[in-house]
This record gives sequence, C-alpha cells and structure tokens, in this order.
Amino acid sequence: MSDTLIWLFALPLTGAVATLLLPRQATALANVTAVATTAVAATLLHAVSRQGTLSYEIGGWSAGLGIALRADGLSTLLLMMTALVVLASSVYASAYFSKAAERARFWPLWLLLWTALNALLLSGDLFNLYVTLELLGLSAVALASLGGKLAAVQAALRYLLVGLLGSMMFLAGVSLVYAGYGTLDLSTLAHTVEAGPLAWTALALMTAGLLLKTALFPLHFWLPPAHASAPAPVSAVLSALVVKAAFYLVLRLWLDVFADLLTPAAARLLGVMGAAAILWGSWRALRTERLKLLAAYSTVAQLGYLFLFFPILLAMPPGPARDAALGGLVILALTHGFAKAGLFLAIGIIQQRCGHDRICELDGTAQRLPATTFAIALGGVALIGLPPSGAFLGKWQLIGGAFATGQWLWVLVIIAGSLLAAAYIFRVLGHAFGNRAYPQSTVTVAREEWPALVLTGTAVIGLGLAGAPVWQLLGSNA
Amino acid sequence: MLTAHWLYGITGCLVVALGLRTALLHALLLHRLIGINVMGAGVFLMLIAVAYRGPGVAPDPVPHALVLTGIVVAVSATALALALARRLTAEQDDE
Amino acid sequence: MIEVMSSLLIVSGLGFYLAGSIGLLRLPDLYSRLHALTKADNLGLGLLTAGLGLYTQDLLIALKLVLIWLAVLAASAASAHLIAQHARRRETQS
Amino acid sequence: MTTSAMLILDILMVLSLLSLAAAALATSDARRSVILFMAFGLVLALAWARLQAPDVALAEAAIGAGLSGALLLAAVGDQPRRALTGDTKPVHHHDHSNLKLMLEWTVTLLCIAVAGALAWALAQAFERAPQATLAQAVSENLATSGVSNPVTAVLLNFRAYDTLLELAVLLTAVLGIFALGPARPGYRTAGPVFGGLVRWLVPVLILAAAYLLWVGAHAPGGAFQAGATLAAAGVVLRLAGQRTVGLPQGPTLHLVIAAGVGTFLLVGLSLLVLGRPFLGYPPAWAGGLILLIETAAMLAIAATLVLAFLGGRPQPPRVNVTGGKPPAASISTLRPRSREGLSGADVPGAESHKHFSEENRQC
Repeated sequence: MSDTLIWLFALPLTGAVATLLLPRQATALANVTAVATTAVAATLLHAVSRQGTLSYEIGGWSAGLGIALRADGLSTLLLMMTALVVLASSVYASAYFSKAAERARFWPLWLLLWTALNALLLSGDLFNLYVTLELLGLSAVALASLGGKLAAVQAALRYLLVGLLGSMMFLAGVSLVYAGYGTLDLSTLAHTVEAGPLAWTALALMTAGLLLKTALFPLHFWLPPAHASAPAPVSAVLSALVVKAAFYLVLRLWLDVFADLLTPAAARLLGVMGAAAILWGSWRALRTERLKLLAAYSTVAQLGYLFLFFPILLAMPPGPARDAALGGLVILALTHGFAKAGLFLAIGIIQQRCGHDRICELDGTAQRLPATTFAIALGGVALIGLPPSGAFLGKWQLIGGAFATGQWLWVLVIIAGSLLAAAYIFRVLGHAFGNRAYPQSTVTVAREEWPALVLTGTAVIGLGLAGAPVWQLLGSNA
Repeated sequence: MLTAHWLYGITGCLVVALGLRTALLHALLLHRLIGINVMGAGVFLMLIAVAYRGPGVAPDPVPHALVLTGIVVAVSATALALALARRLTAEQDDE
Repeated sequence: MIEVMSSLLIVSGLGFYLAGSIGLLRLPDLYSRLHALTKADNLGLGLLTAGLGLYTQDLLIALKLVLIWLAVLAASAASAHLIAQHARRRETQS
Repeated sequence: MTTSAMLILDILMVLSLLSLAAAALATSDARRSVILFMAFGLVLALAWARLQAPDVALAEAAIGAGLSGALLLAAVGDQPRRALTGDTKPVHHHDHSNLKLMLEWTVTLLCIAVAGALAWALAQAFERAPQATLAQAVSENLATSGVSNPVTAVLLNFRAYDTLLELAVLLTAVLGIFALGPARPGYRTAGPVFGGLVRWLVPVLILAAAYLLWVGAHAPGGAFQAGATLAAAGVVLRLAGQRTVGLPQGPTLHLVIAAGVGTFLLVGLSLLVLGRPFLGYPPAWAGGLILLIETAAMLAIAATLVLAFLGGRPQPPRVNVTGGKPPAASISTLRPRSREGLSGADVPGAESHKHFSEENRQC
C-alpha cells in the first residue's frame, strides 16, 4: 500500500519525461498521467482513512540515513486537492493552448510542477523539502513566464528572485538544524528539538523564507503581478496550490516539529500579519480594474485567514476543541484551493472569449457565457464564506475559536474581510449580469467550462455538505 | 576545541548576511542575483565547517553531499534567472 | 637534503608569484601587466610544482603536477593572447 | 604543518573570503562584480579543500565559480547598460533620499541581526555537538552501498532521492530557458592561438570528465564534477565559434537533457516492480547501477549547463555564420525575438542583427 507514496511523485515525473520526448502526443499523455495520478491519490486517501499515517523509506534505508516519505491526514487531504485541481486544470489546459508548440512547452513543466507539489507534501526530510521547494519554485516561474509578454516575464523574474531568497533562508535554517541535531528527519526532530537560540533561529529563518513564498502580507508584493499575468491554468495552480504548499510547511513546522518552543507572541505576530493581509488584500481586490488581479489579491486575503488560525490554535490546549479548529483551518484551505482554481479557469474563459478581463466592461457576460458566470458566482460564494460552502464551516470554527480563547478582535477582522469579499464579488457579478443587450448568442464550450464548474462546485457543495470526513481524517492520526 | 570549525563557521554567517543585504537592497538584477549566490555560498560554508572534525578525522560526508546538491540547484536557478533577464531586455527593446 | 631542495624551490617560486602580483598592481598599462602576470606566474608555478613534486617523492603525483603546470601554461598563454588581442582591437577601432 | 602556521593560513583565507565577497557586492560595475564573485568562488573552493571536502571543492571550482561565472559574464555581455536594471525591486523606490537611507539602515541592521543570530545558533550547535550524527550511520552502511567514496554513497544511494529531484530541477531550468527563446548568436571563429588551445584542450577535458566520473566511486569526483568538466569543454568550444558545440538537434537533444531523470526513474521503478524498495539497489548490483545513473546524469548535467550558457536551444548553423555582414534583409527584422510570445521563439534569422553587434566581443 505504501507504494502509492512513490507513484504519487513518480507518475507525474515519468509523465514529464514522456511529454518531453513525445511532443506530438503530449496532451494525451499528460491527461493519462493526470487521471492515473488522481487515481493513486484517491487510493492513498482511502488507505490513510483506514490505516492512518503511511510512510515509506526510500531505498530501504531507515529514516535519518535515508529519506522517508510520510502521508498523514493533513498531507493526504492536500494531495487529493492537488490531484483534483491539477486534473481539472489539465482538462482545461488541453483546450486553452491552441498551438502545438505552446503545448509542447507547457506539459513537461506542468507535470514537473505537479511532481514538486506531491514530493513536497510527502517529504519527511528537511533538506529534501528544500529541494522540492526549489523544484516547485523553478517550475512555477517557468510556467508563469510562458505568456512571454513583458509583464509576464517581469513578474516571473521577480517571483524567481523572491522565491530564491526564500529558499536560501529556509536552507540556512536547515543547516543550523543539522549542525545542532545531526538529523534532518522531521519525526526524529520532533522529539529532539529543545528551546534555545539554535532552534529559535532555525525556525525563524525557515518561517521567514516560507512566509515569503506563501506571500503573507507584507511579503505579498510579488504575488499579484505573477499570478495575474500567467496563463489561466497556471494562475489557477499557482494561487490554489503553490502558495499553499509553503503554507503547509509552516503549519507542519509550527504544529508538529517545533511545537514545543512556540510562544503566544510569535503566533500573535502571524495573526496580525494575517489580519493585515485580509484587510489589505480584500481592499485591493475591491479597487482593482482587472478580474485576474482581483482574483490574485483575493488570494492574498484568503491566505490571511489561514494565518489567523495560528494564535487561536496556540491558545488552545490539545483536545477536541483544538482538533475542531485545525479541521476548520484545513477545510478553509481546501475550499479556497478549489474555489480559486475554478475562478481563475473561469476568468481564463472570459479573457479568451471577450479578449480582455476588465471588470467594468463585463456587461452581458452572463448572457454570453452563462455556465462560466455561474462558476464565478459559485467561487464567489466560497470566497465570501457563505453557507453551504466549506469556507463557511472554516470561518465558523475560526470565529468560535476566537471567542473561546478570548481573542474577539480577530472576529471583527473576519467580518470586515467577508464584507469586503462580498463587495468585490458582487461588483463583478453586477457587471456580468448587467442588462445591456449583447448581440452575440450564448456560447457553451463544455470542455473549457466544465472544469471551472466542477472545481467551484466542489468548494461550495462538496466540501460544505460533506465536510465531516475531513475532521475524521485529521483526527484519525492526531 | 577546534578553531577552524569556528573560524569558517562564523565567516559563513557573515557571508550570508553580506549576501542577504545586497539581495534585499540592490536595484540591479545582476547584483541581486550575485547577492543570493553569495548568501548560498555562506550557507554552504557553514555546512562544510560543521562537517569538519579536525585533522586526521574523517569529516561527516552528509553535509558534503547536501552542499553538492545545493550548488547544482543554485546554478540552475541562476541560469533560469539570467534567461528571464535576457528575454526581459528583448521585450523591453520591442516596446 | 630533498626537503631543503624542495623548500628552496617552493620559496623561489613564491618569490616569482610575489613579483608577478606586484607587477599586476604597479605596472602602468594592460600589456605590461599581462606580461608581468603570465611570465612571472608561470615560472613561479613551475618552480612550485617542481618543489612539491620533489617533496612528495611519488612519481605519479609529480607527473600529475607537471600535467597541471602544462595545462596552466597553455591556458594562461592563450588567455593572455586573447586579452591583448581584444585590447589592441579596441585601440585601433577608437 | 604546525597548528599556528595553519591558523595563520586559515585567518588569511577567511579574510580574503570576506573581503572578496564584500568587494563583489559593493562594486557597481557588473563585470567587475562577476569577476570578483568568481574569485570568491575559487577561494571558497580552496577553503573547502582545506576543510577536507575535496568533492565539494571540485564542484565549487567547476560549477559555483566556473560555470556560474561564465553564465553571469555572458549575461553581462548581452546587456550593455540598461537591461540589468530591469525593475525587480520589491520596494518602491521613491526618490526621497531620506526614506531610502532609512530603508538601507533598517535592512543593514536586519542583516547584522541575522548574522548575529546565525553565529549564536551555530555556537550552540557546536556546543551540543550531536553525538549520533549520520556520519556514523554512513560509515556503517558504506560496505553495502556499492561505492567507497562516502559522499558518492550519500548522493547516489542513501539520499539518491534528493539527487533525483535535483536532476529534475536541472531539467526544469533548461525547459524554462528553452521556453524563453533561442540561443544567443555565436561568437566568431577562434584565431590560430585560441583555436590551437581548443584543439587539444577539449579532448583533454572530455578525458578528464570520464576520469572524474569513474574515480567518483572511490575518490573525490562523480557525476556533478564530471558533468561540469564536460560542460566546460562545451563552453570552450562555444567561445571558439562552434555554434552547436556538438549538441544534437531536435528530439535527440531532449533525450540527452532528460537522460538523468529518465535513467534514475527507470532504475528506481524497475526495482520497485521487482519487489525491492524504490531505489533500493541490491548490494551486488549497486556499484554498476550507480555508475549507470551517474553516466546518464553526467550527460544531462553537461548538456544543461552548456545550454544555459548558450541561452537556449542552439540554432542550426547557417551560411555566413562567422563573419562578414549580415544579410541586408534581416536589418528590417531588428528584433532579437518575435513578439508572438511563445510561438515566435524559434525564428531563425531574427538574430542576425544582434549577431553583428556582438561580432567584436570575444573575450
């Protein structure tokens, strides 16, 4: 069963090589790879829900000397989300790129990005995590620059430099850990780290590097241009998955590995940055002219919510209340992943059909592209956090936790953020449903529109109505 | 007490700080890139200093392997950054 | 005896290096600096390799050292030539 | 050598490292900065040789200083002035000099704090001096690893997965570079002196690469050092005016750059299918399998580094490559690259103008 851990990164990597060597069949090969990898992820989800955490020692060397892969509830859920989002975006991308040369460039990098995501989520070794971070960063940058226009190249270059700086800081922390503890294995470290300058500095450096990569305010400056100028399927994956991979690592380090040396003050700092991200990101999303930039700023804001959980989780004693809050965090992250990916795909359709993504000129989109507009509306429901979306459950836990730990100030931020989100979503929908008659008739392009609908639908209905298994899965191996 | 260990380890820390400062402050792309590379070199120096066990004792090979990997990763990233910069110039010339 | 000889060779090699470095820093123009650098350093390296080869008393290692010296010799001659040629071309152009 | 003599050497080395790093970062002239950075890399390689890390010293000299330097120098040559100023600054620079000064001081203080924290943490690490390091585990398992050089054992057996992903990083970088446009135009054909050097230097470098690859199993060396040496041969050929430096074209080129990842995966997955762990070599086969993987990795590394130096997919040689005037028609297509984005990346002839302007840039 634990072989699934290997196939999860080996399949996309094999696919990357195959699409590189057989460019004519690249699209077909990539889609086959996507379906197969998703099937493996589903198998893993099933296995982890029954047997708990799975691990694999690569090369048969015990963890420490060798590298161990691990899949617990948290990483399995994120792996599953990754698979579904990439699968849907792959279907969309098959129609998005019209020229053969474009497709030949896109697929190998796309599958390398997936390899990096899966490898990162599975890795149980600090230095290996550094390598996966670099693979993720480089493939993301290469994909983001595929637009080839000045803005895209400029944004990609900045993205690369920021990412490199982040990984160097992470690596500095990793080096300190090895110097002091003589191991890189996460689960061994969880038992050996002790409070002191060594662990503090290492954790601070790694966290700073990761915050840069996950674009937490005020380190978010690179994200909007990069996400807004990339090709639509790439933007979807960048916003939904890539920034979240860095967030996952922060969560892993803070809650699992270095849990013993955290102070409320540090968690509060993350909370404050998260709150600022919510307010600033939402405000910028409300003010922006372009739909893609709106979605990108909304990502900045949504990441803020995830960091609001830190001061709350840390103020809670271990127990069912804390597990419930952690489940809320995960479901919020999953909902945002599905919703934002779907939103970017929908925006891509609008951009291709209308030739622009200027919000104030969207009048009549609802008549022309009803399914796409519906997808945007569904995604909006999830971003605002209305019931029945998964985000509603997540925010519910967040607010409950804030009251339970006496940190009611965060509640005001959440409410303000949700109101701002409602404002920017309704601003878009208001234009899209504008009743100026449009000469063109309704367009439906099933292959392009389905992925966006399915993704946003999952965020609103799937996670909202069937969210309970998330808590079970997280609890089964706590 | 090993002096070499300390001497090179602390130098590594200083080199990291030097590189970090340039990477954060400098306006020119090439300098920032060199800054990041210098920062990486400082981290590698720290690792190699940690691996050193004094004359006559075999050093720890694991940091050596990590640094080798790190060097190759750093040069890949540098290469991609320079290619992006070249494309950027071309696009700017087109404007 | 051998140790003394090798030390002597190494020290004299270092002397040439010193001279070359002073030349690099003090001489007025590119051509004379190149001249100082390549000639003095090549000779210095030759003496150094001879000294080290003698010191190790191992034929294989000595052979490797001589190979390194030859490679450096060729590379430095060619690069000095290229640098001078480039500079000269620039002069004639302007 | 006596300890005090060694100490003096160490102090000199450390001081030159620090001053070279500071000088490389302080100068505003890009070319000077790159050259000082390369010098820094070479002294760093010396320092590592002194710290008994010969494998890393070789790699740093060849890749960290050599090839990175070559890449950076080529980039400096591309872009006379403006280019490298590309707006990559995260902080909006107002012309307010007060604000700028404050920013500079804040960042400087931050960096001093980082250095202090690192040193403090390192001090604690040295004090702790972990007893059960991996070094022990490595030497205990070295016998079954298939090689006797512990660094190669870690890279290609114990932590082979890292190396697999690292080769994927290289592949990603080269694919990213390909997507950004074609290679730079070539240089002029070498004159008799340089040409003469190239004629024997390239075979020697290839030989040296093969030697490094072979010797990596039991002595300093291995796929990365060998790949870098092979790449150096490619760089030299390129400087001597060879356009494609012997790299294949089209699909075969893809085969070469994917060779490292492909072979690694093939070996790892075959073992998995045969019932062993992923990348779990049977001890009797380990040496051979490692050499196989290393050979493929060396080719991929060399090809990737050379392609990075070329700046893209090499263009097939054209008539009138090495001199004379560009064809008159191409003056009208002054753009180095088409504006079509992706689709226009492979326009031949669009580079003639640049080629002409770079004619006189040989060193």
